[in-house]
Amino acid sequence: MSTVPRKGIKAAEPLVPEPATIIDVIKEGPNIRSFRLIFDDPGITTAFSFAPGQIGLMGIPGVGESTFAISSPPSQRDYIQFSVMKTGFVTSAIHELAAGDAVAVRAPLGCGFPVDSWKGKNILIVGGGIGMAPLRSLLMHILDRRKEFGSLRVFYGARTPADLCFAGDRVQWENRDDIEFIATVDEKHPGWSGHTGLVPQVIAAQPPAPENAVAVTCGPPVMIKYTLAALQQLGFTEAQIYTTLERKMKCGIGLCGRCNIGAKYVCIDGPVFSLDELKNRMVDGRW
Amino acid sequence: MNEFVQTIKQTFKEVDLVLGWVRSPAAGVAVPACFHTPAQADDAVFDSTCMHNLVVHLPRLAGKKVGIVAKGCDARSIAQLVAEHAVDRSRVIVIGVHCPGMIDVKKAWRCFGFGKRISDAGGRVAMEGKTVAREEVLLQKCRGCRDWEPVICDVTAGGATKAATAPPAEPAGIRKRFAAMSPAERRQFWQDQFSRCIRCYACREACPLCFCRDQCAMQARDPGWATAAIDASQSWMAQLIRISHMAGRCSGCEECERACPVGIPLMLLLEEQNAVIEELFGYRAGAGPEVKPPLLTFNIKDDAWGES
Amino acid sequence: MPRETLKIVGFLCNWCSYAGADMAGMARMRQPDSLRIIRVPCSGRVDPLLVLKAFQEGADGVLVSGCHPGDCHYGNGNYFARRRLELLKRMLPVLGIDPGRFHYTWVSASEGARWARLVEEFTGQVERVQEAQPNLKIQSRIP
Amino acid sequence: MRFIAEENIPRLLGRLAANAAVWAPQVVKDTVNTVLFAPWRAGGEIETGAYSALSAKELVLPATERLFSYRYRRAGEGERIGIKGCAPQERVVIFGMRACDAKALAVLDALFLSRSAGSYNDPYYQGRRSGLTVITLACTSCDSACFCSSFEKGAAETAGSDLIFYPVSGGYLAGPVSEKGKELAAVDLFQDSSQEKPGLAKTAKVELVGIQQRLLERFDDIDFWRLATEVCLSCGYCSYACPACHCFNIFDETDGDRAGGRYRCWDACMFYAYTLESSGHNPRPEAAHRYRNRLAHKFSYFPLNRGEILCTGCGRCIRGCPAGLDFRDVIRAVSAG
Repeated sequence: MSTVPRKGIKAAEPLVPEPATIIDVIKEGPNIRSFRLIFDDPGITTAFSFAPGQIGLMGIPGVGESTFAISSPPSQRDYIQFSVMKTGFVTSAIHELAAGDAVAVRAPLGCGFPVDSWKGKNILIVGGGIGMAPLRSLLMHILDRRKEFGSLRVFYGARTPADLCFAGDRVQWENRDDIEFIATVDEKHPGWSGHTGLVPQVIAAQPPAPENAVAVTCGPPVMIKYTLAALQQLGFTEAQIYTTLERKMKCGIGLCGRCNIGAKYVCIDGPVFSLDELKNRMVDGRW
Repeated sequence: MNEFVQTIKQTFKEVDLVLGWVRSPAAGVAVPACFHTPAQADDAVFDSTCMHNLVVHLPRLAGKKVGIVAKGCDARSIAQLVAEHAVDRSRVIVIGVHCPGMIDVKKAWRCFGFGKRISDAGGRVAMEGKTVAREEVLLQKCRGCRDWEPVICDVTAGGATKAATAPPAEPAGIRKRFAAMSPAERRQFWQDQFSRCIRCYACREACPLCFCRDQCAMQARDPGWATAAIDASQSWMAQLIRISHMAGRCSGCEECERACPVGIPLMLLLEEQNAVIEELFGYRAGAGPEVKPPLLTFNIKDDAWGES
Repeated sequence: MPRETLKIVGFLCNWCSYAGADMAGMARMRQPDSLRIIRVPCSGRVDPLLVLKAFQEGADGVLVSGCHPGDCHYGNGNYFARRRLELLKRMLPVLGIDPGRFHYTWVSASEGARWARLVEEFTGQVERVQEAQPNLKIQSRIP
Repeated sequence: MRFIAEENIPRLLGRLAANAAVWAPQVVKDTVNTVLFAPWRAGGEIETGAYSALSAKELVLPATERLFSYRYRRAGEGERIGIKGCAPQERVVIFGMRACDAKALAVLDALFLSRSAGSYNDPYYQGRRSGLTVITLACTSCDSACFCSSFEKGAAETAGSDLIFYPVSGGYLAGPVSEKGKELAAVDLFQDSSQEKPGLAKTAKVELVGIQQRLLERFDDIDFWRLATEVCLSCGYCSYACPACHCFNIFDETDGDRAGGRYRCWDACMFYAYTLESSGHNPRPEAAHRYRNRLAHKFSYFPLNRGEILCTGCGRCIRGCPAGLDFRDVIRAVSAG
């Protein structure tokens, strides 16, 4: 996916991050928080441009850095947002941070969604849990340019209602009539009146047509596996399905070696891939 | 067909695979191999270049029934693993061999002349048209070997006679120099040694008792005993993790030192530790499959050391 | 090296030795201030690697103290500690660390005076070793 | 061609040492002929006959190096981070690299100094590489682990070298490859010579035609990889000894409470921890997965992405493998059947 130019990261010193400051922390769920930040150098915040789906490395010097999808849309010029699930060493330290705290960021990296090539098409977005982060950026970007696309349908699943992120945004999405937003949780839950069931089942119950459509999915590996199967069953071709992946990364610039899937590097060739490019290699999760 | 190959073939009645050696055409010496069928075992060899301790593969073959060709010292590693419940005795058939004493192949190659066929007969080792006394190129552990007879063994597959074992050597070379060093000199010695360490973890991976492997604390970020830096200070600390976890477990097979690509004399640390443990607790790791490792237990009468 | 700049790390068990040190402090007994105390639940918690890590990070001496044998709060933690620490003590010379830099002992909650004396003695001992071998730390050489 | 007498080598290196650090292969004290590249000092013995256990890639990719320093400073209520990058500017002359090792530098250049779109230039590598002068020693003999003849030019490879010394009676013929090399060979310790170049080593060959495709075809046959690598111990020696392997890890260290640096150090794809994610998921959980990636990276992915094979046939991974696993046997097995 070399459709999106890379801007913002220091070309001369790509491994050196820019100091930034957290301006807001939003608690999204039991172990997910969104961090809004601005660069300490105001010139960078102003010039910062990226495509939905691009990633960044946010870290705390002295602890380390990790890769996250940018979850704010390109039109958001006041800050950039990363949504972080607490899983390991670095993310646990990040979760301790509050507004006013300092971080260091290398972004944007990788290639985003080729949104321009989707003009006029029906868009299907399928997210699961924290996998909604890059899709939030994409969805809000599409909503910014809503007229350029056909129908827009979003499936968003999580284990429990509490695990569904972006509560504030969801209310807006659900209330718009130019988007069909379907949230689902795995099992019935007190106080939950929405859909229940796994994402692939919910898709199968309201099957989207593959004609003139693209499908984008991001979520836990097991959800992706069954969602891909469900989409292919409906007639979506490999070239019509996009996904955005996450691998362990260190450098983010295609040098350190660990994030490759075959000859493709998730950090520079991805994280957005069409299924076509991966030749289904991602399905067993081992490469 | 020789008796050794025949013995291996017979064990296939009971096992899924057999760990042994074949001769590498490129290296000219024996290299480890897995035999999955009796026919593959036709290539099996046993000679004085079978220095590898094949026991390293046992813990990762859990679930399979494995035959393993074991020298006396290798058998001690098996016994220790069994004592620690890391290997299920009932799924291992130990094919014991009587070891003639192994040649330190690196020494023999003298670093160039890789692949020169080494011949070993009549107490002389020949290579490169030169002949040396066997004792000169034996592995350190083979001098004064106490383990000619495998401590744990199901089938015997021949090998050398006991008379071939070389007598213990007076400490020579680096061991002699090290013994005479002051603490300050030793500190400098380890500074120099560990400044060469590249943290390839060949020491750990070649060690039959280091069965944590993938989860090893030497590489863990949390707890952070050592950072990832490839640097004398961190490498020193990382190696001490291994040495300390080897306390009362190391059977002295010397595989870590043999595997080390930059020639760090790790056995200086382990030999000393093993000696201290033998002195304090009268224990040699791998003495048998049913002993209690000394650091996993205690004795209220241990106070004879007069610590305070 | 002046005594004030010495860095000695003490691993003290919560139940006996820490209380003993506390007693010495409350009784205002004079002790060298080079000792940095780390309270641990039991001397059995003291992995020998903690001692080595302290040396790696630049400690000049390490002292470990627990309950007297037979008095362990947990029954037998110090018996395990005794085996490990004795082994460690005997391994230090091989590493090029003068064994005088390390001491393990047992101090009860009522032995405040003994604790003060012990710290004084150990500090003096580390001081003497330090003069003979000032350069203990393995040096880092990252470019 | 220029000629330099054997006895003038120390003089040459001595002169070079005035303006640069000089590195040469040397026997490590207290070892059984372990040879490593190391800083050379006047009077130091140089070992040109033996094979070094490690390549000299640390001159361009140090085992550990600082990427930047950071310091937190107080700013109003909170803290701000100050970051200072590093720019290595060393001048090093290396004597006694072999053609395979020098070629590996050219291969690494294709990655770290890439100008192609979508690639990043590595300033640390560049800083070190531009200050490096390579005096290569041509091989007139080889051992059975060498396999550089499997590649186009074999022992006659000149890529990556600045000046190549060909051993002849009494000294070396010197063939400059680059401008740096020409300048070097112009000094008065050399004289013109019409001597013939010696015959160069012809090593064992491993067939590489079609390997790029075969690797992809073999990719999903994990049982094949399990069998081919069953004696592999999954240590990092082959990667660390390899002149072309370049993968790295990044980690932070604190000097004090609020200052420190970010570093990178060698890492090896044979380690379990290399791809282990914090969730516990590991895309390459077995040695077989990792070995497959290592081989495919060298002979398929890197050639596809960067146009160079990530192997130059130095044979270190064969000579030093603690498990006696011959890399070439695995390549042959991939190609076969």
